[in-house]
Amino acid sequence: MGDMTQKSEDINKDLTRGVLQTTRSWWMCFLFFGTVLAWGTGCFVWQLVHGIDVYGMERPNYWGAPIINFVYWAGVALSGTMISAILRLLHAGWRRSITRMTETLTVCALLVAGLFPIIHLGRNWVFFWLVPYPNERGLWPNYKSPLLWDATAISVYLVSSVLFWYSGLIPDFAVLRDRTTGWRHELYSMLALKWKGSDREWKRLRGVSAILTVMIIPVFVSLHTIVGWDFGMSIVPGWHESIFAPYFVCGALYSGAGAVLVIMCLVRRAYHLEKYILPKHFDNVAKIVMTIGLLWFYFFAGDAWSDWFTEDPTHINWLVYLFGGYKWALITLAFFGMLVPLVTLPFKRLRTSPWAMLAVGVSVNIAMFTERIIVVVPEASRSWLAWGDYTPTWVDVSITIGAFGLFGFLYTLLSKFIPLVSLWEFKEGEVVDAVVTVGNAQVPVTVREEAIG
Amino acid sequence: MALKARTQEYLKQAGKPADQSGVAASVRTSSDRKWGMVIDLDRCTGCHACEAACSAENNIPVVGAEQCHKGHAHQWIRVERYWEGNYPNVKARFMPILCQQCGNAPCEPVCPVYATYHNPEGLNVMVYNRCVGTRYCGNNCPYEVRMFNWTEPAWETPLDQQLNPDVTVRGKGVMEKCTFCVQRIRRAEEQADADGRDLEPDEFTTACAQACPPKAIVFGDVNDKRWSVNKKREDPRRFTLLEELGTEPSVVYLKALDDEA
Amino acid sequence: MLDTEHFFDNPSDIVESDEVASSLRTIMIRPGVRRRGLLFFTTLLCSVLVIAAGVVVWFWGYPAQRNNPGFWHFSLISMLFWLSVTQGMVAVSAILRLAHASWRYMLNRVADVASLFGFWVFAILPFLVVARGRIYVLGASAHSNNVWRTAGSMLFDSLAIGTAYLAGWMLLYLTSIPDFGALRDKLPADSKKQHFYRRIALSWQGAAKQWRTLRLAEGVMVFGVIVSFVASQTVQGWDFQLASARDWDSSIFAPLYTVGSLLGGLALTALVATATSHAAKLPNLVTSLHYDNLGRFMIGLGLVWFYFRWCDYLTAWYGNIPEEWALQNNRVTAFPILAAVMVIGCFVVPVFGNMFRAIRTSPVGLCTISVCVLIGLAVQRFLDTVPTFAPNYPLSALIPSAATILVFAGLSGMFVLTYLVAARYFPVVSWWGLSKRLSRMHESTLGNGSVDVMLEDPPIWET
Amino acid sequence: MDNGTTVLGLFRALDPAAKALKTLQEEERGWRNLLVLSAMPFPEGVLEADKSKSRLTVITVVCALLGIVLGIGLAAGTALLYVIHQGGKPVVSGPPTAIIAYECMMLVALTGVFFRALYEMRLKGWQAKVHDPRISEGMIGIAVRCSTESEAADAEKIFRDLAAADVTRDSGSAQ
Repeated sequence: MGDMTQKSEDINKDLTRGVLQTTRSWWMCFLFFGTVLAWGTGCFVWQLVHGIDVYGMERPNYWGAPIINFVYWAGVALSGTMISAILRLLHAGWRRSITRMTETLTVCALLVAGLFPIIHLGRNWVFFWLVPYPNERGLWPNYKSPLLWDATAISVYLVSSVLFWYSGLIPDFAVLRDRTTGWRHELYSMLALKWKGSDREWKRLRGVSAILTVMIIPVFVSLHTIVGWDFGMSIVPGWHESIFAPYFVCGALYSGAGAVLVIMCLVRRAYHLEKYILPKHFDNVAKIVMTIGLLWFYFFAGDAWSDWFTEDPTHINWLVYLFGGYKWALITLAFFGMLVPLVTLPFKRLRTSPWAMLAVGVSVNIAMFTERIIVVVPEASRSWLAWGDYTPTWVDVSITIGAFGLFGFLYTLLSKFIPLVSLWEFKEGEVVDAVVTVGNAQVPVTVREEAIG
Repeated sequence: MALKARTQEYLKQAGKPADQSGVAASVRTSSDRKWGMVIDLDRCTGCHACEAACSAENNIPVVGAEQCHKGHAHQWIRVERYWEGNYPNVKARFMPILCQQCGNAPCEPVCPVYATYHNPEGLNVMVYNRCVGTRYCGNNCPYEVRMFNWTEPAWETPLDQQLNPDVTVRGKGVMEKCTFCVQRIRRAEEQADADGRDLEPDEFTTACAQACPPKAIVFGDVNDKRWSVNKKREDPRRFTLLEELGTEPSVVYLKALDDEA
Repeated sequence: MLDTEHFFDNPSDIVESDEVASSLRTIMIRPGVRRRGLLFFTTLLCSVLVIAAGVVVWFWGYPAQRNNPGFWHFSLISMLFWLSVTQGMVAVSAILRLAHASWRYMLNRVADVASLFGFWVFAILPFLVVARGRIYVLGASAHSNNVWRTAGSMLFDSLAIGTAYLAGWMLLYLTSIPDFGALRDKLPADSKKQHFYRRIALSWQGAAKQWRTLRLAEGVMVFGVIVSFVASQTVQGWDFQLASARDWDSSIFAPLYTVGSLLGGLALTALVATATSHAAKLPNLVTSLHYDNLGRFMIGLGLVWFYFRWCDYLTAWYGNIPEEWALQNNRVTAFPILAAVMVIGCFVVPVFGNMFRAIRTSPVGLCTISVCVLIGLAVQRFLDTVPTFAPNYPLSALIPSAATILVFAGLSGMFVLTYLVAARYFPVVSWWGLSKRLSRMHESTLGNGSVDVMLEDPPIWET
Repeated sequence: MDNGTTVLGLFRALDPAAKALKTLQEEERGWRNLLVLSAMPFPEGVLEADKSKSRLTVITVVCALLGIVLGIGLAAGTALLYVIHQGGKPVVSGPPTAIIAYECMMLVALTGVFFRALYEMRLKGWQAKVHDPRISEGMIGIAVRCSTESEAADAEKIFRDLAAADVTRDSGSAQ
C-alpha cells in the first residue's frame, strides 16, 4: 500500500505552499483588487455625501444597483455550502478537494452581500436602527417587515457558514502550527485550539460536521427564500408571485455553481494544484451546473409563462416592458444563461477542460446578474398608477465593480492564511479510495460512508 | 425622560374608552374621529392650485428641472391627466391623486423601523426622523404617492422665510407623503380644547381643499355626520381608487358626468 | 490498506443465491389459480370493486348524475390523485437510478410496474377530461375562465400525461428484457410460456455489446421519464393555477404538484415493496437499509412540500389582496379539519415521524407514515379545487357521497389489480440488477473495523 | 498527581498500528485510557480507542428550543413592548413570528452544537501533553499511560516488535 507518511508528507508540502510562500504575482493580484476596492469605497463616500440621487433610481422603482448586487452576492454565497453540505449528504467522494475553497468563497461573498443592505439605505449612517438593541426610546425594529427577516437570515447564515468553515479548518491549523515558527506559529497554535488529532477529537469533529451539514442546508435555503420574499411580499404586480422563493433559491444555486467553476479554475492555476483538482471535479461540478440550470429555467419560465398565459391586465404591463424596453437584458440572459451552458455542458471533452469551464462559469454569472436586473427593475417600473424607467449611472456601475474588488481582496487575503484544499479531507480520501484491477480494467473503489447522523 | 413618561401614559391608556377630553390632543390614543376626503372630478378643472397650496403649506422642496427630469419631483398631491377618445372628440380627464390614508395600508407593515404606522384617527402617519430610507414603502404603494428626498433640500435665502413653522423640514434620505395637513388638525383640536368646546363641523380644512377654486376637494370627519364631507360621500357617483387591492382608502372620488349623459 | 481482490470472482454462485433465484422461480412455476390464500382473495375483492364502480358510473352516474357536478368532480379528483401517485413512483425509481443509490435495485422494478396503471388512465381519463367543461360550468360562469380552460390546457394535459406513461412503459420493458431472456433459458424447452418469453426477449444472449446498449438505453430513458414526469405534473399544476381564481395565479402550483406526487410515489413504493416482499415470501427482499433510506428521502420531500405550501400561504397572507386572501382563507378556515389533515399527513408525519431511526427502519412504522402521506395528498387534491368553487357551488355537491367513495375504491382496486396481473409476467425483482449489486460490494476489514467496499460505477450513460 | 510515564509509539503504516492497538487493548495490564493520534480521520471502528458518549444531539435539540423561545420573544415580544398598529396586520402576527423563531432556532442550535463539540473535544491530563510534530506528517501515534516501569517496558517491547518507526518515552507528570 506504499508508505502512508511519504504520501502525506508531500501532500502537506504541496498544499501549504500557498500559505507559506507569498509570490510576486500574489502581491500584484492583492494590490489590483485593493485599488478596485478603493475606487468602490470612494464612490460610496461620494454617495454618502451627495445623497441617493447619484444612482439612477426614481419614483416608481425605488430599488436599483445596491439591491441587485445584494441579491447577486447572496446568491454566490450559496455555492460553498451547497458543494460541501449537499455533496457530503450524498456521500459524493469527489467533493473532498474543493470543499475548502468553496466555503471560503461562501464566507467572502457573504461579507460582501452583508454590506449592501447598508449601502442601499437612504440614510446609511443610521443602519444600526435595524438591529434590535434596547434603546432609551423603547423603539424596536418591525419584525413584520421582510427586510428585517433579511437582516436576521443574513446574520444567521454568516454565523453558521463561519462555524462550518472553521470546524473544517481546525485540523489544518494544527498541521500549519507544527510546520511554522515565529509569529505564524503563535497565530496557528491559537487558532488550532490545542488540536492533537486524537481519535476522540476526530469523532467529535465528524459528529459536529454531520449536524452542521444537516442544519446548514435549511439555513441557506431560508436565506434566499427570504431574499425572494423581499419581492414576493410586496403587491407590485410582477413581484407578487408565490414562486419567487424557490425561484430565487434556484437562481442562487445556479450562479453559485458557476462561481465555483470560476474559483476552481483560478485557484488551480494560481497555486498549481493540478494534482488535486482533477478534470473529474470539473466534470462533476459542470453536471451540477447543468441540472440546476435546467431547474432554474423551469422556475423562470413557469413564472413568466403564468403571467403571460392568464393575460392578467396588471401583470401584462411588465412583460410588455420586459420584451420592449428591457429587451437587451433578456437577450443577454437568454444567450449567456441558457444558450452557452446548454451548448457546452453536454460534451465531456469541454466539461473536463478547466478553461472552458471558467468561460461557462463567467457566462452563467453574467446571466444571473442580468436576471437579477430583470427581476428587480422592470416590475417596479410598471407599477399601478405610475410608470418609470431606470438607467444605471456611473455610481451604480462603480459600486458593482467595487463589490467584485472587495470579494477579490478578501479572497486573496484569506488564501494567504488558510490552505485552499483541506489537508485532512484529502488524506482521508487517500485512505478510503483505491483502484482495483477487475478483469483488464482499472475500476476505482471506495468505502461506502456510513449514513450521516 | 419626559418622552418616556408620555409614552408610558400613551401605553396605559391604550384600553381607555373614547372620552379623551382631558388629555392633550397629540397624546390621545383612541379617538372616535376618522378623517376622510371627497374629490368631485366633475368640478375639478385641473388647475394645479392644490399642488401649489400643498407645497407652500408643507415645506415641500422645489427640486428644479434637472431633478424632475430624473423623476425625483416632489408632489404630495399630483393632478393626473388622462385623455379619452381620439382626435376630433377627445376629452381630458383630471384626477388629483394624494395619499389615500388607507385603512389596510400595504406600505406600513413593510417598513423595517416602524417609520410609518396607522394612528387611531385613521391617518397613515410618517415619522420622518425614524425613517432609514429603505424605500420599500414607496415600492409597495400602489398609488405611488410617496416621495423620497433624494438630495438635501435647499431653499435660497428669501424662500426660507416662507417655510411653515408647524411642519418639520425633512432632510436627505427620508420618505415623505401627504399627511391630510395633520398640523392643521392638531392646531384646530388644540384651539377647541383651549376654548373648552368640541370641534365644530367644517371649522378647518386642508391646504388643498382651501385653495381649490371650484371647491372640488372637501375634507372632514367622516364619523361626525354634521361635517359636509359626509353628505358628499353618499353621492351615487362615488368610487374609490384601486378598490380591488383591498386597501380601504379614505379618499372618495365622485365620477365626472359627460355633457350628453 | 483495502484488500480489494475478490470482486466478481464468483458470478455463478451469486446468480444461484436464493434471493435472485427465488424471484425467477415464482414466475417459472407460476402456481395454478389456487382457490384459497391471500393473493386469490385480494384479486377477487379488487375485481369486484372495479366492476361495481364501473356499474355505478355507467348505469347510475351517467344518466342520473348528469347535472350534479359534485359526483363527476370527485371521480375526476380521485383519478388525478391515482395518476399523479403512479407517475410519482416511476419518477422516484428514475431518480434513484440517476443518483446511483446503492439500495435502489430492489425497488426499481416494483416502482416501474406502476406505469402500467397508465392503461386504466388512458381508458377513463378522456371521458372525464371531455366532460370537464360541463363539470365546472358553474365555476366558469362566476370566473371568466374556469378551472380547466377548455381551449389551452386540455391539449397540454393529454399530451403530457400520455408521454409520461409511455416513457414509463418503455423503461419497464427495456430493463426487463434480460429477465425475460433468463426466463426463456430456464423454462422447459417448448412450453407455451417459453414461446411467449422467447418472443418478447428479442434474442437477448447477454453479449457485452447488448449490455452496453442496454446501459445507454436505460440512461437515456431515465432522463426521458424524469423530464416527461415533470412536464405532466407541471401541466396539472397549471390547470389549477392558470385559472383557479380571476386575479390569483399562484405560480407555485406547478412545483407543488411535482413534489406532491414524488412524495406520494415514494410512500406508495414503500407500501407496495413491503406488500410484495410478504406476498412473494422473500423476507430479505426489502431490508431495514431500504426503509432507512426511503425514510430519509421522505423527510426531504416532506420538507420541500411544506416549503412550497408555506410560500403559497404566506404570499397570500402578506399581500392581503381580498381576492387572493379569500381563496386561501376559504381553504384554511372554511375546511379547517381537512387543512389540518393535509398538513399533518404530508408534513408533520413524514418529517417528524421519520426522524426517529426506530420508526423509520421498521416496516410497520414506515407503512403507517406512507398511508398518512397518501391521505394527506388525496385531501390536498380536494382542497385545491373545492374552495375555488365553494362560493358558487352548493356545498352539498362537494361532500363525498357513497357513490363517489365507491368510485375511489374502484380506482384503488384497479391499481392493486395492475400489480397482481403484472406479477405473473414481470419477475418481482430485476434479476440482473440484483446480481449486479451483489457482485459490486463486499465486506472487507480495514484496521480493526470492517467496512464494505463498493465499485464506483461510472455515470449511467457511460458505456 | 499520578506520575506515570507516557510511552508513545509512532507507526508509518495503518496495519501494524491497528495490531498494536488491539494487543494493548487485549492485555489487561494497568494501562489507563490509550490514545490514538493521526493526521486524518479513519472510518468507523478502524482505530477506535475512545469510548466516551457524545451528547451533541441532545444539545442540538435543547438549543433549538431555546432558539425558538428567543425568536418568539424577539418578534412578538418587542412588538408587544411598544404597541404600534400597522395596516392590515395584527400587532403580533403569526407568519413573521414563525419565520423569526425558525431563524433564531437555527442560530442558537448551530452555535450551541459547535461550542459543545469544542468542549467535548478537549483532552485532559496527560493526554493533552502528548505531542509529536511527526504526527502531522502522517505518522500514526499510539500513546499509553503506564504507572509502573514494567508496564512501560512491556509497552515498548510491543511497539518495537511491531516495527514501530520510533518509540519515545515521556515521564513528565501530568498536571
